[in-house]
Order: sequence, then structure tokens, then C-alpha cells
Amino acid sequence: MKIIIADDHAVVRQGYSSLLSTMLAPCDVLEASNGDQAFNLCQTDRPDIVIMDVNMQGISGVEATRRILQRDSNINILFFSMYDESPVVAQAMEAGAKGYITKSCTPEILIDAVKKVAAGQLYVEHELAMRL
Amino acid sequence: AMAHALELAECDNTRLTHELMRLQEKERAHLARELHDDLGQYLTGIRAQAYLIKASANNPEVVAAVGEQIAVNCDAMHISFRQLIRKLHPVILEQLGLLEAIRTLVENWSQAHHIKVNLHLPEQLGLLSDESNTHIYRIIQEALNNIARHAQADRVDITLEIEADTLRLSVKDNGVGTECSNSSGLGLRSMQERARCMQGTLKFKQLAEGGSMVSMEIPVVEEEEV
Amino acid sequence: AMAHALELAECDNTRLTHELMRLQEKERAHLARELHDDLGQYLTGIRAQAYLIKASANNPEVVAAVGEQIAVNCDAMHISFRQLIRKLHPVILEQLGLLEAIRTLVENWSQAHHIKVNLHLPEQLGLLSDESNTHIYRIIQEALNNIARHAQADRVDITLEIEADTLRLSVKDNGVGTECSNSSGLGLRSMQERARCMQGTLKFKQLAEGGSMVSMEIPVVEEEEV
Ligand SMILES: Nc1ncnc2c1ncn2[C@@H]1O[C@H](COP(=O)(O)OP(=O)(O)OP(=O)(O)O)[C@@H](O)[C@H]1O
Ligand SMILES: Nc1ncnc2c1ncn2[C@@H]1O[C@H](COP(=O)(O)OP(=O)(O)OP(=O)(O)O)[C@@H](O)[C@H]1O
Ligand SMILES: [K+]
Ligand SMILES: [Mg+2]
Ligand SMILES: [Mg+2]
Ligand SMILES: [Mg+2]
Repeated sequence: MKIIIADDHAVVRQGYSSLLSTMLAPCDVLEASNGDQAFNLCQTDRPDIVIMDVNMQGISGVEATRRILQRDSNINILFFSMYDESPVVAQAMEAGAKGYITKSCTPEILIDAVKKVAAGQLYVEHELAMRL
Repeated sequence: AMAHALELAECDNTRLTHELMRLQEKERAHLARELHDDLGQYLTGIRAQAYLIKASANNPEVVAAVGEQIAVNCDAMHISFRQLIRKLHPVILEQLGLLEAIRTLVENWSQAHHIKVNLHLPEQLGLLSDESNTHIYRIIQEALNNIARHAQADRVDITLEIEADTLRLSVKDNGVGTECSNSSGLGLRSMQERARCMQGTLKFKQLAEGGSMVSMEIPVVEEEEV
Repeated sequence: AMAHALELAECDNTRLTHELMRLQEKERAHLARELHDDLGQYLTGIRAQAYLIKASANNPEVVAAVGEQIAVNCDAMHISFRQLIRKLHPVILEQLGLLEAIRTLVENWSQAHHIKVNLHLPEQLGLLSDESNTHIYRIIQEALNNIARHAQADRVDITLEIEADTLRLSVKDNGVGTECSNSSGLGLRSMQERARCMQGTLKFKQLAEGGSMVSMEIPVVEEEEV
């Protein structure tokens, strides 16, 4: 599986790229530290899934999602963000994401969500889905 | 004339109030963003590493490497934490009292700005309220801020003394001084308000020999140590 | 009489200023203590556990158990973190703008207090400054706080509308109302100051049909969307 992690915090990328490459082996994890990089990586290394932060320097995760999907509407995008407010979740899903979970989720849930979204299914964290 | 004075006083105070509110919101927003965008993200990363360790318990090499990463991340997060707390409030004020808090403040400032400070403190202070402690601490902090920003000094004298029922503070620098007696800034104004909160007065003077001086007098009630 | 008025105005404003300064220091001290005593301790614990793991890399049982402890501590710390951020500042204000921030605030408040809220918002707001956004958000937040604390209401109507060059906000409850028109609290007073910061006015009225209403009017400059 090929995964892109787009997050502006190096420690998040470090933590999740080692976790995912171990737990989902064989698996290729590429890192992007902003939305533009994520967009470019999607063109050069078509991923099975993009794990997308909301809040990054430059364009937001939501805007990056719009641009990525405009080029290739089949790319699977899973949001992974500090924000648990429903309007943010709604915006992300409206932009075309297939999933949304917050950074309060356990890594097990993230792994589960990654598998589902990479397979093209929808995955919204239970608590958020209830509120939508 | 009186009506005009009334208007001016109201207007001036309104400006101060609004400025205080604006600064407070700015401080809150800054803090929230720091917690949200930085410290919270460390935590997210560390959590992933903890799960990886659990899952790789049988692989000593992975465990050692990821354990090391967690330790490094904790250290970095700890430093950010300390800085945030230090900016926010002198926690040692409650822990160690005003005199030690001032010593620490001055030492850190002096090192950061390479400016020599002569600090004269009394052996003991009578009991001041927590609020007064904070006021005095903040006044010294702002005086030092101003010196770093405006004075181009290379030497500062700070004296705190208690005599009969008066506490006197002076913060004197040997810098370039200033002509603007009527400040547009908030610093001198809040120092003055803080002195008034303690029923005292605070003045900002230019020294004949060059440099500036902040001096404050507040009444204190002598209290027997329990 | 004028001299007296001048004194009163000065005195009143001085009180407000001092009260604001006092509250801000209290907030800072509280925050610092929360960060230091609560979050800082988790971090210290996690760090110690990371060292333990490195030292026990060859012992899978210890590794698994301690890895689990780190994960649990991270989870707990994350929850404290979120609460702190939420109390501090609506980070979502910058992310999604005022209208969505109000919707979220109202939704959370309504759920927490089991009080029904009818919320009427315009489709769009013209461009307001970040400061105005924060003021309006804080005014609604304090109005809701007051309703939860004082009103015993079971229904609230919030209306925000823009008409020509005026923005109107009203927050109305069907609670017990109050006789104390001259508040000793800081809430109404700061709401009023916030309105004045935006060149507007804010009133607190008792309703003939029972309950209270906060209503505000501020001027806005219509701006074309870019
Ligand atoms: N130690 C000093 N040496 C020289 N000039 C000073 C000193 N302290 C204050 N000043 C002058 O007095 C002015 C007012 O100081 P004040 O602290 O009120 O405002 P500020 O420092 O400019 O802004 P802030 O509101 O951030 O404190 C300064 O702008 C500066 O010109
Ligand atoms: N919605 C309301 N229903 C009934 N009484 C209210 C309402 N809002 C305010 N009051 C009354 O007005 C008084 C002043 O409110 P204000 O917000 O200024 O102060 P407070 O809430 O008592 O204290 P704080 O400074 O913490 O806000 C309250 O003490 C209360 O008696
Ligand atoms: K985020
Ligand atoms: Mg981010
Ligand atoms: Mg200053
Ligand atoms: Mg109140």
C-alpha cells in the first residue's frame, strides 16, 4: 500500500509513518509538510490513501483536498485533525474526503480507518458521525 | 473645562480598558494556537510511537529506537512547555516567594540580553499579598522589557527596600533615555495602574547623568512573622 | 457636581481597569498552574516511561506494559489539552469564521445545559475584523453564561441580522429575569465595553413577558465580496 501523510508537524509525521509502515507492511509511507506538497506527491506517486491534516501552513487540508480531487477524483482522502467541530467535518466531507477522524482517536482506530478508506469505503469517527 | 476634563478622563480610560481587553484576547488566542498547533501535535506523535512499541514488544531493536524517539520528543515538548509557562506566569512566585522569583527573572534576563544587572534586595520582605507580589514582579518585568527594547543600556541597577512602612523599588538604566514623556504604549500605563492597585505611586524619570529610572513607592503594613 | 462626576467617572473606570488586570493575572496564574501541575506531570511521567522502555528493550513483557501506560497517559493528557484550548479561545473562529463558530458554541451550550435555543443567523456576514469576530463571539458566550447561571430559562432566542449598515444581535431568554439593574459583576460591563470597542451599544433589558434580553447594535461597513 502507498500512503501519503500530510501534516505540518514533524513529530506527527514521524510517529505515524513508523507506525503505519510497521503495522501495514508492506507499505510505503511518503510525507508532505503542507498542502502543495501533498498535491504534488499525488501527481508523481499516486497513493492508495492520503492522510490529511486540516491546519497547515499555506493552503488548508480542505483546499488541498479540493485540488487533489479535481485532478483525480478517485484518490482516497482521510482527514486526521485536532478539530472535532462538526462544521469542519462537514467541509472536509463536502470537499470529497472519504473519512474523518480526530487526533483524539487511538492509533488502532486510525489504522482501521486507513484500511477502510484505502479500499474506497467511507469512515467517519463514530462520535462525529452522530453529530452530523 | 471641567466637562472637557471629564470627557478626556473617560476617553483615556476607555482607551486603556479596550487596549487591555484586546491584549488579553491576543494572548489567549496565541496560547490556544500554541497548544493546538504545537504541543498537541507532539502528543499525537508520541501516542503513535507508544502503540508501535506495544505492537513491536518482541523486537528489541525497534523498541530501543522508538523508545529513544519518544524520549527525545518528550524533551522537546518539555522545553516548549516550560517556555510557555514561564511567559505566562512566574510559577515560582508561589513556590519560592517574591525575592527568589525576582532573582530568577533578573538572572535570566541579564543572560538573554548580555546586560549587567546590580540587584539589591532586602534579606526579607514582610508578608505581601499574592496580588502585590504579582504586581511587583510584573512591574520589574516590564521595566526590564522596556530597557531591552528602548534603552541601549549596558548596565541596570535594581533596588528594592523596605523602610518603616514604605516599600521602595527603583529600576535604573544607563541607556539613551527618551524624550517622549507621554507614552503611547501600554507598558508604563499598566505599571502605573499596578502601583495604584497597591495604593502607591510610580514615576518614570530621565536621569541627569543619562538613562532612565522607574521608581515606585507603596505603603506596606509591617506584619510579625508567624 | 461636575467635579464629582469627574471623580466618579475616574473612580469607576479605575475600578474596572484594576478588576480587568486582576482577572487577567488570575487567568494566567490558573493556566500556568494547570499546564505545570497537570499537563507537565503527565509529560514527566511519559518521559520516565520512555527511559524505562529503552532500558528494558529486551524484556517484551515490560515493554508491552509500559508502552500501554504511555498510551494511556497520552490519551489522558490529550483530553486535558482539548479542554484547556476550548476554554481559552475558539480556535475554530479562524478556521471557519464567525457564523460557524457561533453555531458550534450554541450547539454545545444547548446540549450541556439542556436548554433549547432558536438560532437565527444571516446567510452571510460582510467582512468583519478578527477583533470584531472575537468580540461578538465573546458577547454571545457571556450572555449564554449568564442565562445558565441566573435565568432558569428553558428557551433562548438568538438573532443576528444585518440591515443596511447596522449589525443587530439579540439574545433573549424566558427565565426569571432580575431586579438588579446595576450589576456588580463584570460580565455585563465587559459586554458593554466590547460593544463600545466596535463603536456600538449594548443594552440589558427585562421583558414584559418575563425573562431578559441582551441587545446590541453596531455599525458595519458593507464590503463587496472579493
Ligand atoms: N528604559 C527606557 N529607556 C528609554 N526609553 C524608554 C524606556 N522605557 C520606556 N521608554 C520610552 O517610553 C515609551 C513608553 O513605554 P511603554 O512601555 O509605555 O510603551 P512601549 O514599550 O513603547 O510599548 P508597550 O505597550 O509594548 O510596552 C517607549 O516607547 C520608549 O520610547
Ligand atoms: N439572563 C439573565 N437572567 C437573570 N438575571 C441575569 C441575567 N443576566 C444577568 N443577570 C443578572 O445580572 C447580574 C449581572 O450580570 P453580570 O454578568 O454582569 O455578573 P455576574 O454574572 O453576576 O458575574 P460575572 O462577573 O462572573 O459575569 C447577575 O448577577 C444577575 O443577577
Ligand atoms: K490540525
Ligand atoms: Mg497541523
Ligand atoms: Mg513597554
Ligand atoms: Mg456574568
